[in-house]
Amino acid sequence: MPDPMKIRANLVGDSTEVKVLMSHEMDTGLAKDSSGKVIPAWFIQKVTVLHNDQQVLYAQWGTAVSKNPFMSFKFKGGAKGDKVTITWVDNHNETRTDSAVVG
Amino acid sequence: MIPRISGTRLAGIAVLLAGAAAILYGCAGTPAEDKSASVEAQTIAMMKESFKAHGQAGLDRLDQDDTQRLCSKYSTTPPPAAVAKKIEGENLAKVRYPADGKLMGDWKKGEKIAQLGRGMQFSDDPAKPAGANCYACHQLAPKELSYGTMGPSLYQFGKKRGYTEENRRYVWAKVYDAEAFSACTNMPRFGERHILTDEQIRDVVALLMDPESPVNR
Amino acid sequence: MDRHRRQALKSGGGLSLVALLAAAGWIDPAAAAPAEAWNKAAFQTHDMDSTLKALGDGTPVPSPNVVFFSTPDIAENGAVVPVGITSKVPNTESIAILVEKNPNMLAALFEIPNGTEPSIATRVKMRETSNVYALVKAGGNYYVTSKEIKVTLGGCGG
Amino acid sequence: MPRKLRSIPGAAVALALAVITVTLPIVPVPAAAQESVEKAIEQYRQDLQGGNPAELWEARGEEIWNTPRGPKHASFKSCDLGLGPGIVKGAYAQLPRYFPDAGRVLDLESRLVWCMVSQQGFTHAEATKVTFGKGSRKRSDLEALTAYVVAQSDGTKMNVSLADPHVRDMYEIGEKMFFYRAGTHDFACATCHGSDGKRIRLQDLPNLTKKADAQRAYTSWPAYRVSQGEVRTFQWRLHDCLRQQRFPDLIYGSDASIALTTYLAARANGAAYAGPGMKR
Repeated sequence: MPDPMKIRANLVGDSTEVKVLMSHEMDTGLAKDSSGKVIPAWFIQKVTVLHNDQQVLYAQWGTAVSKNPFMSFKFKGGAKGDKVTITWVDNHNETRTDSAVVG
Repeated sequence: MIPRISGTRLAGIAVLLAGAAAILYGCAGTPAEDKSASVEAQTIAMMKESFKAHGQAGLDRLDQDDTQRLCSKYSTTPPPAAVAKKIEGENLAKVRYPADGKLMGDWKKGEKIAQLGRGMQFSDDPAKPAGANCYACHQLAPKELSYGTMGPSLYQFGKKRGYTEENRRYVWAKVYDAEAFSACTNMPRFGERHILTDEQIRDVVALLMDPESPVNR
Repeated sequence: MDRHRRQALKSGGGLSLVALLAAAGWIDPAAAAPAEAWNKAAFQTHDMDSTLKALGDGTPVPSPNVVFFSTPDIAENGAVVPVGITSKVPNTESIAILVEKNPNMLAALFEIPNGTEPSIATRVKMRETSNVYALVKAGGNYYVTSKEIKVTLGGCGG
Repeated sequence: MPRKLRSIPGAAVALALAVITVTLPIVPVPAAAQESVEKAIEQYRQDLQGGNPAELWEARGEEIWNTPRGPKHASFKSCDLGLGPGIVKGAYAQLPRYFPDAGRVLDLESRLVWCMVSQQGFTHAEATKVTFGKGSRKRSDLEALTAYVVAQSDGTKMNVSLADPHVRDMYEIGEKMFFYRAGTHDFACATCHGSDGKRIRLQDLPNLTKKADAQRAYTSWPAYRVSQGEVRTFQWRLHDCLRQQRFPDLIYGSDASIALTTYLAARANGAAYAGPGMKR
C-alpha cells in the first residue's frame, strides 16, 4: 500500500492554490543497485486532480520527475470546505487517492 | 583529576588513561592543563568504544601522530612559532622525492585526480586509487565552477610562479607533505600518509606546472 | 483496506464519492478517474523533433508569453531541479517540460482545462547541464521558451 | 554566440531557439563568475522551499509513534523524551539530556532506541536494524519518528541545559572531539567547520565555532537531502561527516556521537529550531 500524499489546498485571492507531495521512488530504470543489477523503472505516469467532482488538472509524467514528487498549481474559484482529490497511477498500476479540504 | 563522567562503562578506562595522561603531561601542570588532559584522555577512551572498524578504516585511524596531536590544539589559532618550527622540521624530514628525479606527469590524469573525492573512506574500494579532491578546496582549471575556497586559488599557478625546476620541487613537496611548509594546515599530507602514489603526485604537479595544463591557460 | 480508509478519512475530512468508494475498495480509483491516456511514444523520444511529432506534430514559435518562474540558473543537485512555467498565451491547453540532454526528453506534460491557471511548478531530474524547454500548446499551436540550467557537482565528492 | 543544438525541427524552430539561446549567459570568466554562482545557488535553494518531502516522513512517524508495537505491544505514548511520557511538543529543543532511567546522556535517536528496547521489548539489534533508510524498499522507522518529533519543536528556542554534570562532561568531551585530528587525511570536524566564509565545492561551510553559524546549522537538521531523496537525521550527519573525515565507522547512538551532538546542540542554544530542513 503506497503512503498517503500530503495535500494543501488554500484560497489565494479568487483562486485555490494546490500543493502536493507524493511518496514515490520514481526510479528511472537506468540506475544500478549496489550489486550492479539494474533497478527497473518504477514511476508515476498519471495524476488527476479533482475539485469536488470537476477535473482541474491532468498530468502525464515520465521518469524525469524527481523522487517524492512535488507539484503546485492554481485553479479559479473554489471555496472553503470544497474538496480537492488527487489520484496517481504508476507504471506498476499501483495507485493512491487522497483528499484535502480547501482552507 | 578524577573524571566526572559516570554512568558509562568507559569510566574505568577513562580513569586509567587520565592517569597516564597526567604522567605524560607532568603532574606539575596547572589545574586547567590537568583538566584538559583528563578530558582528552576521556575523549580518546570514548572514541575507541564508539567507533567500529569498517573496510579499510580500522580503529588505528583514531591514533594520532605527533603532528596530529599538536595540531588538535591549534585548529582556530595558529601554533606558536616554536611549535610550528618543530612540526615543519619533522615533516620536511619526511619528504621523499622520486628516485628517478622525474617530477612531472600527465596533467590530464592530474585533472581527474583533482576532481575525484573518493579514496581511503571505509565506503571506498581499497583496490581503486584514491583521488586528491583538490577542487573541494581550491580553484584550478577555470571551466570547473564547482570549487571550494578552503585553500587559495591555484588558477595560473605555474604561469605566475614560473615553470622552474625549483618550483616543481616545491609543488611536489607541498603535495607530498604540506605540514612541512605550513604547520597545522588543513591540507592532507598526500605522500607522507600514502594517499597518493608517486605517479599520481607527478600528475598533480603537471596539472599545476605544465604550461599546457588548463590551470595555466 | 481498513488502514487505507482510515488514512484517507484522516487526510481528507470529507471525501468525494469517487475517493470514498475507492477507499472502501469498491472501485479502482484509476478506473474511476476520467480515462486518460499516457502518451508512451512521447516519453520515449530523444530529441525535440520526434517529441513534437509524438505530441501531435507542430512547429513551436518562440514566445515571450511563455515564462519560467522559480527556476534556477544553476542546480546544486541534478536529482531535484525546481521548474515553474507560466503561459500567458490565451487558451493554453497544455504545458510540457523538456530536458534536452536527458535520456528521454519529455519530463512532464500538464493538461490545463478551462478554469485552471496555465501555471505549474514541479521538480525534475537533470543528468547534466542542459537546455530546458517550456512548451505550451494553445489553440492548436505550439509556443516555446528555453533556458540553460547548469548542474554542478556538490559536497565532498565522496 | 548561439549554442549548437542537437536537434532542430525545421527552420522556424531553429530560428526560435537561436533567438532564445543568444540571451543565455556565456560561460563567464572565473573571477566574475564567483559571485553569480553563489547567487544562483542561493536562488536554487529558495526555489526549493515550499514543499519539503520531509512532511511525508513526519506523517509516517506520527503513525508509528501512536501505534502499539513490539513484543510488549507498547506505543511511544509511554516514551519520555524529557518532558514527560508521550510529550513531544518542544522536546527536541532540550535534547540531549541526562536520563536517570537509562543512566546515560541520550540524544533523540538513542532515546527512541531506549524506548523501543525498554518499553516495547525489541532487542537493541532489532531496534537499530535500519538506522539510515534507502528508498521505500528499506525504510528506517527511526528516520520517520525523528522527523515527526523534531517537527513538533519547530519555532521552539533551543535550550540544552548543561547544569547536569553528566551533560557538562559530554559537552566537554564533544568539544575535544570536534578538534581531534586523526586518520589518513589529518581531518578534524574543525578542519572544515572552524573558519569563516569557506566553501567545499559550492557548499558553504558553517563555522561551528561561531555562535550564529552553529545555531543556523544545528537548527536546520534533520533534513530532507534532495541528493538522496531521504530524510537524514543528526546521527546520520555526524556518521557521514566522520566517514568523509576518513575515520572508522561511528556506531549509531554511541557515547561519542552523543557527546559531539551535545556540544553542537548546546552551542545552538537561544536560536529557534527550524527543522526538518531541506538540503542539497
